[in-house]
Amino acid sequence: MHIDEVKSQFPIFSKKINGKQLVYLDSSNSAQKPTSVIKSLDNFYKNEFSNIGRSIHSLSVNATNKFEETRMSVKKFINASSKDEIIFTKNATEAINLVATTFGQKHIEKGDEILITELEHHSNYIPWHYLRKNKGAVIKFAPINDDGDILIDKFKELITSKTKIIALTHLSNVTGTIVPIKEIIEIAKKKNIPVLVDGCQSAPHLKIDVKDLDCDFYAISCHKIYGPTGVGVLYAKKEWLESLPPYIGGGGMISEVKKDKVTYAPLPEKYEAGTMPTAEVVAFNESIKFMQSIGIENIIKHENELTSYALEKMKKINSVNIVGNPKNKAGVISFTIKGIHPHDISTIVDEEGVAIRAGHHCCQILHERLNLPASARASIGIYNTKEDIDILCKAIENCRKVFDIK
Amino acid sequence: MHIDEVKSQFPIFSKKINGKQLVYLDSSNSAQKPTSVIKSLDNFYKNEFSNIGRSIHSLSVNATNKFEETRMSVKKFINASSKDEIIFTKNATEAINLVATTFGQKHIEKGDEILITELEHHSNYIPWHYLRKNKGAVIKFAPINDDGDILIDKFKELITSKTKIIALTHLSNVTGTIVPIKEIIEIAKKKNIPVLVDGCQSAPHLKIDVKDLDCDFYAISCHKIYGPTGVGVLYAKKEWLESLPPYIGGGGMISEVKKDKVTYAPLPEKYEAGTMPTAEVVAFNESIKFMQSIGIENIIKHENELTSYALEKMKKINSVNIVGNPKNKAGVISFTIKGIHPHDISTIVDEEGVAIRAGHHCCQILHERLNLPASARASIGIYNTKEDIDILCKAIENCRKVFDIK
Amino acid sequence: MDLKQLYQDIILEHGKSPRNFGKCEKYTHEAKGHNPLCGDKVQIFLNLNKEKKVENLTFEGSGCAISMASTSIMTELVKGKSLEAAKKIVLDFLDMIKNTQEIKSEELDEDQKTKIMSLSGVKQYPMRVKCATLGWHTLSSAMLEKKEEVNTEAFD
Amino acid sequence: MDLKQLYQDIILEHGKSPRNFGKCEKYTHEAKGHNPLCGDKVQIFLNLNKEKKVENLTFEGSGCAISMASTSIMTELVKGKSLEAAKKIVLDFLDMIKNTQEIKSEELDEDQKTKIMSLSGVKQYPMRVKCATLGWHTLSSAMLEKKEEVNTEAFD
Ligand SMILES: Cc1ncc(COP(=O)(O)O)c(C=O)c1O
Ligand SMILES: Cc1ncc(COP(=O)(O)O)c(C=O)c1O
Repeated sequence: MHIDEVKSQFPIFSKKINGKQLVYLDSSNSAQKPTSVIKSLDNFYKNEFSNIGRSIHSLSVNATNKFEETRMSVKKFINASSKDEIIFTKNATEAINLVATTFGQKHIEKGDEILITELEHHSNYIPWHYLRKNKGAVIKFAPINDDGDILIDKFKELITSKTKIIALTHLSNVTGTIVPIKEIIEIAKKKNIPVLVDGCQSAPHLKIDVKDLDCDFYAISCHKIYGPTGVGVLYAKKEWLESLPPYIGGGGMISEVKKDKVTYAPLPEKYEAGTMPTAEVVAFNESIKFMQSIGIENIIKHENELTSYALEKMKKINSVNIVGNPKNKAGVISFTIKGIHPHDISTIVDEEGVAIRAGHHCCQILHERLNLPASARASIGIYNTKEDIDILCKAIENCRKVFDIK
Repeated sequence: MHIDEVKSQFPIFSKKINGKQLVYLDSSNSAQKPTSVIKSLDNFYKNEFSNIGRSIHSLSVNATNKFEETRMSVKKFINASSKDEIIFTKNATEAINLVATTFGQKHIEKGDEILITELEHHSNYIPWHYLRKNKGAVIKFAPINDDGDILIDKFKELITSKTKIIALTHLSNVTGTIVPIKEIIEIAKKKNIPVLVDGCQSAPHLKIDVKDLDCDFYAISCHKIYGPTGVGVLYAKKEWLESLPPYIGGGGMISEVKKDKVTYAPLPEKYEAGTMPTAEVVAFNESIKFMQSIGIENIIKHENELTSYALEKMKKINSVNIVGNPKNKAGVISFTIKGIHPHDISTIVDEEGVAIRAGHHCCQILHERLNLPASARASIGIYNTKEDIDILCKAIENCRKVFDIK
Repeated sequence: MDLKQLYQDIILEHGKSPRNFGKCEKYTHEAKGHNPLCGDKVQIFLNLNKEKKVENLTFEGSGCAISMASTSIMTELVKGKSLEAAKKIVLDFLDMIKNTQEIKSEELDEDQKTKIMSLSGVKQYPMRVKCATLGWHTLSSAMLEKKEEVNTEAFD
Repeated sequence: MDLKQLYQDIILEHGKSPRNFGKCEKYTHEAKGHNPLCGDKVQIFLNLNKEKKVENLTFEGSGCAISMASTSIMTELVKGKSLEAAKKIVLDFLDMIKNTQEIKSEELDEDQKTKIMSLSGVKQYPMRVKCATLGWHTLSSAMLEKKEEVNTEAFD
């Protein structure tokens, strides 16, 4: 697929917002869906719907096969060793909670340390906070510099003999920092500390190879990869999934159930309790195929070009300040305008059909670190074009006009 | 809507299974979806998609409003007191786990008793089993008789001063027993014991009024109410949701996040972490509207008629044995055929386009109680007709032919 | 929708130079408010004298033009009023923002009504209503001597 | 698809009257198998003599016609064989069910091959493959002296 044809795959872009063409720059929040994904849902519900696994009639057999095909596609997409390492959750947040809860149950004692960073999304902090609250663990925050880069030396210093797990993002959803995750995992592995990577922002925009990274856990949010809402993925090394206790309990994750004893199903079922988001998982396969049809290299190239173009243009606008200046930056561009609050920016650019996000983007710690009460964020998806950036920049100019800022 | 027009609302019934018209009798597992629900998903993803709550651009405002409209509809559907009592989960299993985990954290100590019944689905047992395993709670099973009815006197006897919570199903997914839940809640209330009702099977088939029932918690599975997969509902009285600790932690459920302290959002957000199944919740509103367009009285009448018809016809077939004979029975008909294993039944009737379920239906305790290794189950939905039952009965006859059973 | 309606000159002006900003020296009541969705924060300082009159009313905080201007205008209108009148003005304002076309308050003169109506543009921007009401809810909380922080997520 | 292919007379007959059913008096190896999806259960009792020959092989359990017949036929074919040969037969059977059209085992004569091929109808019924292989996986587990219960969900 040629990159110019990509936008036409997304039906929403034929829609008008406030009478204007939609310029969607909120993909870090959630991405739009291509026709193939929407069609898959439609087809599944219209022609093939059934619950999976539990029944053995034809509809169920077919649905189960399609569901498992997605698991195989995810396995390949991130280069896992086995389909048993792919657990479907409701979102990335549940995936991280799954790890924090079960790992915490087995391996965290009072005084044990959990190392995270100042870049983390609340979804990669609150689950660990629970272990602090309930088990007396200690959370350490690896510091960043003003550019939004993690200070690797400080990071190393924070690792102690009590560090039980390291959890950090692969790509910041505020500064766009691409974290040198492989380097950090190597440091951790030398000390035998497991690493959870929050891959929410990286999975749609970078090449992911969990075997090469050698991470223990990797959390993914399908709705950010052009997939349906209601699905997330937890990748975890098999030895972890085998040795950790189960998480949500109920139908489908058990083996033998007696009044006094319960045994659990093998992987991956052990971690998939209750009815799964069946149709959504089936449709997510189309998201992966869509990504592959473009090719991750082409995606990266296109998005890098756009990011450079946007940064250059935005920096030229008076009173615009870009949040962070990391060594490696992806298409997540947070910014402020002196004298205009991000909410007001969002409302004003929305009037021009431009969808951006304003607030703390679920990163209060990071905003506090950077002395910002809030920021505006334009985040890039595969469907964005230079024209989109031009419209954004014009809309930003309009903010200055409305607020009469020179 | 006239009941005869209902089937035509479900596109799947124009499909052929093994060359035969589809006779779907697996609705207790998951129900088929009407056109309005499928169209809502399609429209939302094509024209309106955005994440909710977090952004303030037009798409997000619209999506948030639609999402909250569903919450209002659910509130009315079950007659809750406030929209804040409606929490969206990924399925009913998560809803029950949410209660067991948070209630357990705050109120369960070693030796405390949890009272459930022999009818329970694994999803209403394993979450409590965790409290037994991790906190030393005791689980008591209220016994049933051979008909599948709970023995109320024995139930009363099992309540002690240590009973901290009662959890039971409103409608058995094996015997079809309609549990006299109001009577049981009255007993519990006299002793001030909170009650969780597993409403997975009742919500699609009975009139639900949580205020009238005065239950503390009510768990619902949207995909069984002709809604999309990936959504469940927890109803809980506001005082519980306010006083219990949070469950899954992450974006959207917090108020203020500091390095050393976290405060949580008010209801209902406190229990809705991470990106929600946005499109699915929006589409679920159409399921409720669909139910209301027929009217719950008409649904009950139609399904009762069909159940009686089926029971009468099936009982006449030699060697067929109906599982349970409860005082009040809904359209869940489990059965066995002497000399033919339920799996073999399922495979053979599937050849005739008839989709039923075979196995323990996530109720191993109940099957053990009834001395059955497994059973076959035909479960009725609003779209089923007498013709469906006739085809089922013919297919059962065919099982006997294949196995040469007189 | 019309941006000019939302960002009237008086809003921009109050947003830029909020009145009664800062902690006042003496106060009898105080409350904090927070909009977790966007991070807007406000703190209200209220000084009621013995006759239950609002002798002073100031605020601190950070937020968008709408929340800053709305709170600033509020302090101007409420200062000098009796506690009773202040409570009525808050209710009338919230009613105007949510339900009605006009401000019906008997406690305000025509000039003050015009001022308060400059905030009515927010009605066309549902996601911004919470910005406009944050300060008012917080004042209400201060007057009622509530302990909890106001959280806009708790309001419809 | 063809039900007659799946439920051949020999299957129905073995399903109804399984051979070598029940716990044998003496056994050296034992294993349990379980298909949690449907509740099929099987327990294998294997008696290996000093020459590593399968002197006896029996089973207990409950399940569908396919799982009962498959296990019954298995016991007939494996009894009397050397441990080595038994292992090969199991692998050949699993290979036939999953991949190939024929049974290639050198350990079986033509009659035995015909018997084992009566189970090949299951290939058209993917959800039933686990029924057909449960007993075989369990025997394999017994021969390898594995401690864990066989769980069909662990196999593709
Ligand atoms: C009685 C009962 N409880 C709980 C569940 C679990 O519901 P879900 O699969 O939506 O989590 C089901 C359905 O599988 C059920 O029938
Ligand atoms: C970096 C990061 N982590 C975690 C999350 C949470 O993902 P989800 O909303 O799918 O649970 C997000 C997105 O909101 C994110 O950007």
